[in-house]
Amino acid sequence: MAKTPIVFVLNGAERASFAEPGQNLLEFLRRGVGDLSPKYGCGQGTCGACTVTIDGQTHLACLTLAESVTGRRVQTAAGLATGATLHPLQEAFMENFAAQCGYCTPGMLISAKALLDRNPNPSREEVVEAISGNICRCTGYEPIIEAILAAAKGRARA
Amino acid sequence: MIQSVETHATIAEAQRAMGADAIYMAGGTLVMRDVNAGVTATRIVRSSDPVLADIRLSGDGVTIGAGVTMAMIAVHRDLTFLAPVARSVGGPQIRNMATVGGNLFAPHPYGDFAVAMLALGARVSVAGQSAAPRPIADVLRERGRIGLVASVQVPRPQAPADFGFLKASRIKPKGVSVLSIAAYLPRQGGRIRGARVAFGAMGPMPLQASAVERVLDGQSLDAATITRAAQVAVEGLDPPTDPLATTWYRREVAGVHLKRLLERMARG
Amino acid sequence: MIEFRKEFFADERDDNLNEVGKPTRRQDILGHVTGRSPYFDDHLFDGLLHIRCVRSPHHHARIRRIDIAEAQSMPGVVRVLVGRDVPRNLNTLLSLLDFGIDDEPLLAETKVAYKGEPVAAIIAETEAQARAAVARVRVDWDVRPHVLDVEEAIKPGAPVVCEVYQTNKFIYHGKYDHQKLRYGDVEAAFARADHIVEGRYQMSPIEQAPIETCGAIAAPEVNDRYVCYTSTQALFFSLGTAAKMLTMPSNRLHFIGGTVGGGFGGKVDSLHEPIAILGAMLTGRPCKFAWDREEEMQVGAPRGAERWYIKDGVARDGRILARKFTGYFDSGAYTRLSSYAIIKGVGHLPGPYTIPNVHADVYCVFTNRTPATAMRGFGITGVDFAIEAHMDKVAEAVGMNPIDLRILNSYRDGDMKAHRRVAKNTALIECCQVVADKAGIALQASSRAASSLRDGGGERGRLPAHTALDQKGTVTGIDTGGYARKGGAPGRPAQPVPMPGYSMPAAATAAPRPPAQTPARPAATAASVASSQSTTPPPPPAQPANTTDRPRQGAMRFSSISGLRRR
Amino acid sequence: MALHRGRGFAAINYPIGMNLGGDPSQALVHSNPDGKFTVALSSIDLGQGMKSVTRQIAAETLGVPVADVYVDTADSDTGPHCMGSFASRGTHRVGNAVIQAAQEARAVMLQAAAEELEVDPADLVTDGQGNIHVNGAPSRSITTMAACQAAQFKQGRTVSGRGIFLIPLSEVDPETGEMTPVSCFAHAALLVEVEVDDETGEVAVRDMQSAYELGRALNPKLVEQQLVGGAWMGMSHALWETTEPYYPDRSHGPVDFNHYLMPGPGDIAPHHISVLERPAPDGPFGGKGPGEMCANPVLPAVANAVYDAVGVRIDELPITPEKVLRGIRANGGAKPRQRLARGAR
Repeated sequence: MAKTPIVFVLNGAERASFAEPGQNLLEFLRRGVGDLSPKYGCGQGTCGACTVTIDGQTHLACLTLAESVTGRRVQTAAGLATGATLHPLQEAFMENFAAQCGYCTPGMLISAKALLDRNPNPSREEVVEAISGNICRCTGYEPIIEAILAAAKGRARA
Repeated sequence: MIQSVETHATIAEAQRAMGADAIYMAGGTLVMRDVNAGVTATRIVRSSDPVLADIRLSGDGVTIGAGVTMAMIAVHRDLTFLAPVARSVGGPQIRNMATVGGNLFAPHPYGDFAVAMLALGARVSVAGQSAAPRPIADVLRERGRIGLVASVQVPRPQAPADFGFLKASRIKPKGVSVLSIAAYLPRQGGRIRGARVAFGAMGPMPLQASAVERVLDGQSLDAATITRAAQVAVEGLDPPTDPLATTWYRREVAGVHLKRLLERMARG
Repeated sequence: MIEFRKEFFADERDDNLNEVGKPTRRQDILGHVTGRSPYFDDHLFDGLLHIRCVRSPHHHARIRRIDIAEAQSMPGVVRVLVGRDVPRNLNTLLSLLDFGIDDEPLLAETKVAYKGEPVAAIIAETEAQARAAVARVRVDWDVRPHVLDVEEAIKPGAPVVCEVYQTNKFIYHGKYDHQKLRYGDVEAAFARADHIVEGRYQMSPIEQAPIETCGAIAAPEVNDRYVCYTSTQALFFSLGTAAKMLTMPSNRLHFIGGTVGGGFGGKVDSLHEPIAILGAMLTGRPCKFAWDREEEMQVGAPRGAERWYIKDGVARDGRILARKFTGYFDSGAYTRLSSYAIIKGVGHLPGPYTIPNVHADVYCVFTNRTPATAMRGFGITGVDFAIEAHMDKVAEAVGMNPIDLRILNSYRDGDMKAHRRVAKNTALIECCQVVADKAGIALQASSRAASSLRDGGGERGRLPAHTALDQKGTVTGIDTGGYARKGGAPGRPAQPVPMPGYSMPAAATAAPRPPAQTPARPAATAASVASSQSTTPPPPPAQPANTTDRPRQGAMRFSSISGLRRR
Repeated sequence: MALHRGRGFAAINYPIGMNLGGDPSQALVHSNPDGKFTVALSSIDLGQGMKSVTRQIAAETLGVPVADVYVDTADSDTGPHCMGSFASRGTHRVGNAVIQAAQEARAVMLQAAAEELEVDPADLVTDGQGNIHVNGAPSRSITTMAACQAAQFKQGRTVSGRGIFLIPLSEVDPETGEMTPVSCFAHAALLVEVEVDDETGEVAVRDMQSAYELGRALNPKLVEQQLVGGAWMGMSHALWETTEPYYPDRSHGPVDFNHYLMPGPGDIAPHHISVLERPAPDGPFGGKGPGEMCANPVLPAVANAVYDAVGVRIDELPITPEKVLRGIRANGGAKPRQRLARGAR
């Protein structure tokens, strides 16, 4: 079984590694590239813990063939902060106690960022829709919704 | 276990590369799940054919490439009648991945977009075949052996109110279908001419509700007609029991949801 | 949408504290929002091997033969584990606390008792290769009749689910096939009640559904030890279980966990750690064993379904005079923790109410389904559903507002509870009053005036003059450990040591830890094989599966022998 | 079609911890030379906030700012034994063990300070800001850093402490069930408002009003996290969740989150929470532990609310649309009860 070389951009930096035939992007990012921020929750596309963006659009890494990111830009939660400066969503999640076990948090943040990038001032309903592909078992969603709305408001002021 | 992944420049080449040991992957939402579970073929065949991502308007119809995603449809300004259908599929991530072509092959209880295609009387072009596009009902019936879908040709309703879609699910806003219903009710002089109504999750594949269509045809969409349509809603349907609902429940509420959809369409 | 009603119980609190009571940010939150919190699977190893289990497709079957030859020759397969590879392939979780009989193999050898029970484990270079090899293990099954309903399972002639418990019921105190609660005389009270209200309540099996599935990675460490990264909810429980099943001194195991992607009770069963470590021992390489989502949902132990029957005798004015429970806890194929959940549940009856006559018979029943285990509210959630749905019916029967009914019957400081301890620090009435007020519900004057601090004790604080006892469900010849010591404690069990609010807990005198026993496989499995062949006639009341003088097993045990410190 | 509103009520208490094998947990606390502390545990943070709440407890007991303390969990080489994170035992058992360990470390720190200040350690207090001073004489002070430095570089003392919490072993009487099941109880009452569709049997939760008594709220935001998330799980159990939809039949068991149903962010309802704090005599700073019990009242309250709305008793969970619809059919239509309407008696 020949491995496939893959060159792509991860969180702004060019990366290269090899994928097994049929390997999904989640396993490739975690074990091949060493970005552990996307999480395995189901491997079925039903939980959203592995959410990343590819060229700005949210995808489920577990349902994405690793080699399909060749030449494309992938963003994960590990790349949200700029140096030591956290993204406003990260600040808002901390401030609003929007995580308990933290396992869904990286995927949730990516879904939220994709929303705010295209809609800086979303309604509550739009936030609900944007995170509807991400399951959280701990929080009951309310603090997460509040955090995303708070991040949007903070950004609107800035 | 997957041994190789092949990417072909055209959909016709991909079609030729298929075989018993191969699975075609479009958006990946169905196939990658099987790959992850280790229950699939040994070769993945893909195509980078740009035509697959085309949306082409032609007169009163539109040709949608099989690789067009739900997200592309949801935001397309000429496909607003399909936007609610596309938005009902999966969550945002799935909609960025799931394709029109793939949806035709989605097993129960998935395939809500195919329900809409069936109600609209879409026709399907199969890769590598020069023959005329085939009626979607045939394609759905034979979907295990139809070959690769290249595109779907969909009539566009003359009036937005002529087409309606409803999905009943247990989870909001993202849940899979207890059932879904699409209705295409072109009206001339207030009368329905050529009604097409289809149900999803009410059988092994999206099914046309012929009895409902017969009740609606030639009638105006008034309360009495809607009541009669609801009464025959389950005729010809074969709903399964699954973790979401039983056969009994699906049969009980099919008419209720049909009535609600038709009432909404009657209100315009 | 949260308010802190500091005016309640203000005189019992000193709110002048520096750090406690402050909304301090979580210590772990930065790791969570940056995706850097290290869960068990966030540790990378070169040459990591992957483990997948071969599982039973049947609810109940004998294993005639397991053929691993073809699987062993598949690409990437490094090793195939079967039951005989496990040094001590029989365990019950609470044996670490000297409670219960070892009843469950890590990998089944002679029979399976639920669909999904593992019989072999493939260790391969990649997960995909492990999955492919799983399909090539051939098992020759002798499918047996199965039973899935708790009340069917305890009928004479039902298929024997778990060989250790021949009547499909856990044995309590080496004496009864259920846990009893007897307080006063319910039958006498029913006779003088104005209303009898009866109900049947059924919980469903529920998945804990942490977003991180259960798993562990083990690797050889320097100094001839093994490191194990794990998602366990109970580090030393898992370490102790692994040490026992692998007959390994506990200090050769180095467990690391503590950052877990949700648990809710689903990560205490310690199934992954022993297999992952065994894999590392036998291959000399790092091994990962984790469930996929399908396994987590259908093979991972759920919250057990409970069935409760409640019968209340109620006076015209709404006072509940007597409450009788019959409970069936669906333990699935093995004990895991259900035996203890029942003890906890029985101590909780009859709910937060002062009822002068209470009776309960609660059965831990074995059925051919996935073993049950802990989940948020373990032992309590199910019976609380039953009690509170039942209270609504009682309210209707006597024509009372449901909140007034609760307050009328609520326990108060000083009241005697059915488990024969005095209630203190109660606050149910105040909770009811606050909710009624917020919801705009007008309570009776007596309910508005009621207080947890007043009108308890006195007559309500006395034990019943007479308690009706019985010997129903007597079993002989079984020893199920400390909690199940035959005869139990005759008199008054230990009273808790009172502890002041912030003072140091009373210094605990550490009981000497008993030396580790040399593991020896109990005769239970072999002996029981023959006896379970027949599905009829009904087995007599539990024949001895283990003798009472069998030494307690375990490489490491947490508990001093129960009763050492008994007063 | 009609939508029927109904209200249901439930009240519960909840036992904290378990009564098996003494239910012990241990903690170790030690200071760096500069007075910054580490608490070593083998307890698990599942998201409930174990690291955070024990950090606050340790800081309070030591008398230092919370920033001066970090908690390390779950390395069996460094963290002493703990039974684990279950049975609502974490805050109570581990919290008490941390208090004991921190008190021992604090005593050494104060001894060291006393030697430097040449006073009796019994006369010293901490200000929680990093200073130790003579009670009533704030000017006679030393920083916690200086005290710890002196202890470790000058006096030869280890600023450290060991803690364990163990309850007395309790037998259970086989004849009567007499036992000491737990050390304290939390309490809750909850009223839920639902809307029931009498044509489809669908139930939507519209509002929750609750009161939770959970001893001292050691961190109000962590308490809020548990109560909001726990009530969500309670409504999920009531209306959605099951691994065996047709129990005791095992067929049609869900294997993914599309079929294992849990309410989505569009299903949640406003939840108005009131927290009451009656400190537990044996709890750490009076804390009990809200983690498990918060879900419990929701299940029966929802069942009772469905009855209130349409007159159908569902005694088998989960309360699916099918069960409700069958009940409505059996009754010949919805039979609203409205026993808990505003102002009702």
